[in-house]
Amino acid sequence: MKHYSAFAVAREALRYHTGWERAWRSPEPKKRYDVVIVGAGGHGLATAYYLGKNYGIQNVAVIEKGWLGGGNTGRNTTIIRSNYLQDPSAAIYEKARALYEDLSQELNYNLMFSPRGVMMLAQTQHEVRGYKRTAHANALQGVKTEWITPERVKELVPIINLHGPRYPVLGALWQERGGTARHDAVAWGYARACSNMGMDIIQKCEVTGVRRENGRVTGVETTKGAIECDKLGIVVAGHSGQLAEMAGFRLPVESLALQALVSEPIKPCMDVVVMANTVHGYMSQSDKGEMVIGGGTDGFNNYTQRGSFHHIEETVRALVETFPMISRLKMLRQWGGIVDMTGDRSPILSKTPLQGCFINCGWGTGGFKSIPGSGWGMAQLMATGHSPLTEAFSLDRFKEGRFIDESVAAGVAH
Amino acid sequence: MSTRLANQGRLIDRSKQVTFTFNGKTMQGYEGDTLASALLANDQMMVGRSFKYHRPRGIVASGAEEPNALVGLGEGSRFEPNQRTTTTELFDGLKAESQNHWPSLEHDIGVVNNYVARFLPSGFYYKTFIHPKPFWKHVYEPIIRQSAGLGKAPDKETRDADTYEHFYAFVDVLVIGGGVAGLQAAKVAAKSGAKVMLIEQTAHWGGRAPVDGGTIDGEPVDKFVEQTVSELEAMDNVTLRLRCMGAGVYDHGYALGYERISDHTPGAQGPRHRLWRIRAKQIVTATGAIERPLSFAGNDVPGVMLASAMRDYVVNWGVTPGERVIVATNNDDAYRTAITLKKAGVDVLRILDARDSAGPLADEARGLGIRVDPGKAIAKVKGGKRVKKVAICNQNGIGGAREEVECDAVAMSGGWSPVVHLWSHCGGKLIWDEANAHFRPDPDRPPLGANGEGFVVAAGSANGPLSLGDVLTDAQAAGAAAAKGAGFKAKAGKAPVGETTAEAPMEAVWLMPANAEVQLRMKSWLDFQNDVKVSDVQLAAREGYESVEHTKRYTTLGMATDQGKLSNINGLAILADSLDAEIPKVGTTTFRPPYTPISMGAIAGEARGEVFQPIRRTPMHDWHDRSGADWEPVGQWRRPYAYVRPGETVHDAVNREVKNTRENLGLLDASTLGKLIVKGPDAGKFLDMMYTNMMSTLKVGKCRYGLMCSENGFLIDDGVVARIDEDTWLCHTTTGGAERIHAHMEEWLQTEWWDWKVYVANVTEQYAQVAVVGPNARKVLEKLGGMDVSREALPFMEWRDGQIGGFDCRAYRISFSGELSYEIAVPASQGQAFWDALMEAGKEFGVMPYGTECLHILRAEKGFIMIGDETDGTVIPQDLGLHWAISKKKEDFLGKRAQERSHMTDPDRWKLVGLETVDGSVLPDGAYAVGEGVNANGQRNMIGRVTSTYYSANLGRGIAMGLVKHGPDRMGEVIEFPGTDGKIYKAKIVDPVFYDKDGEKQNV
Amino acid sequence: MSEPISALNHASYDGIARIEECGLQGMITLRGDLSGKVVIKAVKDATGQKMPGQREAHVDGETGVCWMSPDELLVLVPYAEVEAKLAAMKDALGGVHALAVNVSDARAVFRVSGASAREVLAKVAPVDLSRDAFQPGQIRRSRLAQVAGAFWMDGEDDFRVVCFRSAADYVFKLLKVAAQPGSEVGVY
Amino acid sequence: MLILNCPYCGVDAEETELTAGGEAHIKRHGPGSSDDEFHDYLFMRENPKGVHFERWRHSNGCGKWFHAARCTATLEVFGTYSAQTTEPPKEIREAISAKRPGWKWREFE
Repeated sequence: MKHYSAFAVAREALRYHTGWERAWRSPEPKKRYDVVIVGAGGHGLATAYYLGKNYGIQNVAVIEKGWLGGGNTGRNTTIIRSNYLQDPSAAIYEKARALYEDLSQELNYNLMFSPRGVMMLAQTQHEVRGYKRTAHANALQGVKTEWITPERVKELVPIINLHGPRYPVLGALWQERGGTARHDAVAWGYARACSNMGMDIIQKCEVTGVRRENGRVTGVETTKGAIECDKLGIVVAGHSGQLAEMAGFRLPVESLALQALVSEPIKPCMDVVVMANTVHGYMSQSDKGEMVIGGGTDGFNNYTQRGSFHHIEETVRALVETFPMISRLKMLRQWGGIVDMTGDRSPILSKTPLQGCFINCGWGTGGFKSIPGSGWGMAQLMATGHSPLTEAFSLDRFKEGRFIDESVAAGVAH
Repeated sequence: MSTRLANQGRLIDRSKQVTFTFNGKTMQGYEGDTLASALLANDQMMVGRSFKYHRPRGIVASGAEEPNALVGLGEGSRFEPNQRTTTTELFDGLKAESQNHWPSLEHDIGVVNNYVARFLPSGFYYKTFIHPKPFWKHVYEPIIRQSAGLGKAPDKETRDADTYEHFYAFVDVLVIGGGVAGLQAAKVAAKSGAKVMLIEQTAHWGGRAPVDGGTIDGEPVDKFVEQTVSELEAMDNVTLRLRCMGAGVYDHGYALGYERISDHTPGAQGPRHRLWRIRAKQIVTATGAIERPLSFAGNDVPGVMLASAMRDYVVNWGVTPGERVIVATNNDDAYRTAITLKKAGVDVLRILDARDSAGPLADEARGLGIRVDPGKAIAKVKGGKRVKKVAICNQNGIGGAREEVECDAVAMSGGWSPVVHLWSHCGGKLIWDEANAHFRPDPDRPPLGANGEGFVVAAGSANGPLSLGDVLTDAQAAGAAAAKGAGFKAKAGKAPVGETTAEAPMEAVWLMPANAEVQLRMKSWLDFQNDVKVSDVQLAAREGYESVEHTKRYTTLGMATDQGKLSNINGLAILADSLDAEIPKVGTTTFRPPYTPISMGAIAGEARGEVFQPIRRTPMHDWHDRSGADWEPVGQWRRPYAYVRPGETVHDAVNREVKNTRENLGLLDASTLGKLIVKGPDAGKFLDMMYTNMMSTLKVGKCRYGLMCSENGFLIDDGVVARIDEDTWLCHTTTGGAERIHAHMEEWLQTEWWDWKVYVANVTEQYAQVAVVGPNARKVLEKLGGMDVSREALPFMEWRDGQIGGFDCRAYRISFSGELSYEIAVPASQGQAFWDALMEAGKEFGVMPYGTECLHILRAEKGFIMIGDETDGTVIPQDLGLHWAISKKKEDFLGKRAQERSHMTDPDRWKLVGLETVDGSVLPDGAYAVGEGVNANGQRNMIGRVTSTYYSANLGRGIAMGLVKHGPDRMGEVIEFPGTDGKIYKAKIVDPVFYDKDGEKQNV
Repeated sequence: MSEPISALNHASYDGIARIEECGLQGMITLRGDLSGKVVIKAVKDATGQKMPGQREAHVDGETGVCWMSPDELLVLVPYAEVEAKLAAMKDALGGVHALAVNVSDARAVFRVSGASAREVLAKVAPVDLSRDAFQPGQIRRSRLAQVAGAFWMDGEDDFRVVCFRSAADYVFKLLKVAAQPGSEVGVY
Repeated sequence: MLILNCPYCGVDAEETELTAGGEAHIKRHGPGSSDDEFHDYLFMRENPKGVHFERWRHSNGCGKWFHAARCTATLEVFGTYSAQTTEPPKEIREAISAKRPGWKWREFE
């Protein structure tokens, strides 16, 4: 694999960039792999990567129905934060955030991880108490966050309106090392690294069935033929229900449309990520200059990757009120993704009733920020049968009533 | 140079001169000009800088597809970045400034990127800026952010001076696009009796057909347009809107119309934009087609323009972009531009036709003395800030053997692509049309509506046909199909006959010359705004970014503010060629709304300022406001947090209220608490399911505190229930709980126990409710006179109807403070008068109103839980020591089964206790108690947390409640709460009742 | 007893339509079997009106009856008479399973009138307010931007709009914005 | 932006008048049910890409709950019907069969 650097770019420039090789190979599937991962999104690729890197398991195929990184990895608002309330969430999101810090260097692919800071505004007394609680929990969880005053909020976000007629800003929970990264690059960087380890990333290959013998997984049927494997990881977000059905079990998840939008690009005016949960909106500015805005989920099952426009309206009016100067900016593009939601809106990273088959789903709106941590934990679970990172996220927690509910912290889990 | 012609200009009024400024320079235009046409008339060829390389850019198009000519428009509270000059109507006093340069448009430091462009190919940033790590955030990224970003950000304190609104419209057929196809389709549909709405994004009907020429039923196109518009205007079932763009098509026939009401008359009365939310049974997309650029080196130099745009500028606005023009084309239509220019007196030096032969239009051109060169191509356009000359080569070649011709403008035409955006937004599929080398709507795979049938019909050139005759025939059919789809009988009728000069077939030309060498490909632009060139797409393909989505994202092709209207198909073709695949196999990227960017203000609509979100008000709201209320939002309500007197801090006020209520008399506006009437023969049985306690056994005249759980076991609400008569109960809910709990009850009644005879009504707002609290509570009520409120006549936890002070009321003897307390409900329309009466009568008893913080402290002193503080959606009543409120007798209630699950009965669950700091200080909000060691993820083990914490002025110390592991078994133990301030707070576990443990004060 | 005061005490605004708070209106929510003879008679006795069908409003001035759902009516009587009418109604309903409660003070009522009245409402409610779709005699429960509301027409260009009392201030301000000068849409 | 016809008040209500209420025809399991039954009752949901039965409330309208049969892949609506039913009525099932021959949802087809 050709090392990426400014020197390499300069060298290639002299021959008009004709010497670059493929970022990842495009192989036909082999008959058998030790591990097959279904889903070449961020989570699937990261799982494969850490299987190889941490456990030396490199005979791995990652199978993708469409194009790699084409699901929610490439459709989210790129926010990275770990200021979660509950221990298991804080653990996996902080693991992810910490891995993001060095991932560009590790993968030799610039993911543009930018710890520009993430701020969650408190606009009611209830939210103030909730975020102070989170700050206390975070301190004990090893997650660096702090409660900041309205004055500090204004310093960090000059365009904010602290004194809206409806909800004043009473302070915020601030995670200085939260931020954003280039979403596509995360998938591409992992894919390049996986391919370089000899793993096969097989795109445009749809899984049509799961082969089973004596309660154990033995392989998958695909549109490119049958592929045998010892272990199977299902990492397909919104389509988890379909895959689980093929594997003979059911999942407590529902698939909903989640929307986002960007404005036209303008010169830098907001350096941090701001989330305003009382009024339901969040916004950051990308390196291109677009204001990147997240909307809400529809309340009904939906596989169309299109959401309802009134969610866009609700989000935009909240943000126009919070950041009045955006009123005369224009929405450039809106889009939707399919997110899979569980009963407690926290993910499932778990063994399944089918031996050798593992599931990673239910990330809801938290998928992108967790990619490295999720991959790390999932790889550990698949390789060793146990991971402290994933333990609490098991499939059986719903039966026991052992929920991981993040909505309690007044924050919604974006 | 570009200049105003002495003739032509069908859209301008030369008698009305308009003055405007560009980059501070005063210029003149005419009414009817667009900003683009006016800039060209003033020889302003260069109007901006590109996104990445900061290359000089000029106007390339004449409509919504313009990628280059974006400006900052207006100033102050009406400043708007990234405004497209081609769709901006000129008005007197308009102020525009160009974008993305420093210090000026002519001299831009950022252009250094252009000189090193070779080192900045697509995706270079993924391969570089990796080391050293901190440099990305602190060095590289800030530079990239600053150099990207296009338009200027409005000032941070800007408040938009304009208003916006929404409008709901319901029609049978919505026709989007007011060109000849849209007009004809609308007419056909309207004649069937269908209710039709026709919207057009520009200020004029007719689209581009009047510019292109030809006749309809033997008359000039303009005449057809005029006639059809007046016919439509005369029909009652037709609504016509100009300046209203079809922005998006959504599921179930929902479409957005973006009406720019006063962009051309800033400051006019009324809203600036109106966002139409249109429900249509059928939608006709008559959105026309967009001409494609040709990919040759230097195709981005100011002065290179789409051939059709150049024609528009001459015919519509009487402006020519150049005096010596070269035309490059792969089709006959561009000859019309050459002919138009020539007839307007402009020198047309050459027509370079990549094909070997052309149709009759070529003969006409030759007849006018224009030199036509078949098989020729542009090798390169030379010039920096404007076109200087063109190097000509053979189309079949690598670009050698050039002849150079001096000129000042180039018209290019690579063929036409139907505008399929609105067809595609909601899932309409496309097919590849080999003859015209474009994607067009696949009539067999339209977007599907609520009934599973297609609800969008494309019409005219948006559907593929390009000649006037075919366009009208197609529109006729589309109008009829839409009417039929909407349930009307449309008469087939004969389409008007459109006649234009016949055209020879076009030939796809994706690169000019066909085998251009790499140095040329690196200068052949696909996406003008985002600086994506042919070589970039080829690089992406080489590196394995083979999916069209990968290519788009890797190169940023089509991701600029024009969303690839000019670049998508050209880029796609280059990608297909690089992959040696057929274009339809490569597919398109997804078309997403809006068609062109729409203002955030329009999306937000009226919801700003005072009506951003509703603020619910009690009958005494204004009194509170006048009396120093420091407001606290609680749900949609606002409640006074405390009443702050002059000279007091909020904290002082709270302490004063707390002491006064315990010592004298306090009044609380409790109107926000929910009140639900539950009535019927099965009401008792129903409430026994709703509440954890037994409500069916409550005696008439009495009250009982009740807990509600979700089916998942967690506490969701609490409140006092009163039994009104044999089959009627009144249930109090928390503030903001009324609608939620009402809905919760209705859900169970309608969807589970629909055979139970129970009716529920929400009567929350019928009453103003006042809590009269404190040792003097009875005295003030007795002074007002009326109902007997003595201990005997109205004992604790009972209620009575009667009169107090002449007010009809219902008095509840309940207490959330531990004091002698009455909650008195009077009709809302007399709430203020009753409050006034209490304040007046209470003067001698030391009456003071108190707010929510005092309420919280009083209840915390008594160890009463608060929904939302002690509970957070993960707490069950058993955690809070509320076993006494959970019926053991009942077989079933909502949440009962859930509370039997293993984790719910786990003895290690955290339980409610009181917490007293060792030093009397106040525990921090939300602090956690720590145990020994760390867990498997390295996190400190936690053993509890603070749920409520206050300074109690009555006790002179901090008091708190919290949930602690094995808490009730650890009374007296001191545990540690690390604060975020670095301090460790030590607190003793105590009983949660801090004040009047025996409850003597409330029961006097 | 003091003088009862409605939510906005007759506030009014003149824009492209006239918006005025109507003051207090006697209102009774009646839930029961709407096909039952007892209920039909009780309604007739209280209002003189016959039982409305689905989404019908039989209203004459301060008296009338509106269909709210298959088992709910909104009965209108003059404010001063509401207690007496309610008592009579409860008496009449004695034997059947029904619920009648006074909600007069829980609501606010507005009149929106003038040539642009339909357009003003069509800016805030997702309802087809064209003449052929909505006419006097009908009632529509929907939302007014962000709060629940209901409206019927007393005559052409003359709406009565009901919302919760606590939302009266919001609804009034909302209607004022919708009726601002220069905001005629020109379709109805 | 869905439109569903409320079978109670007859209004073609747009989504902003409605509140989605999740899967329809779920049988309640209370005290006495097994852990599995209770778990499935609360959390296990059909999540089909295709025909689905669900609950809606006409919350900004007549306030009634009703059921809808809808396709989650195309958003086509096959019909709406009373919430006071324990299974999809015959005419709704037939309407679906006409459009989606061979459909299946739980035990219904």
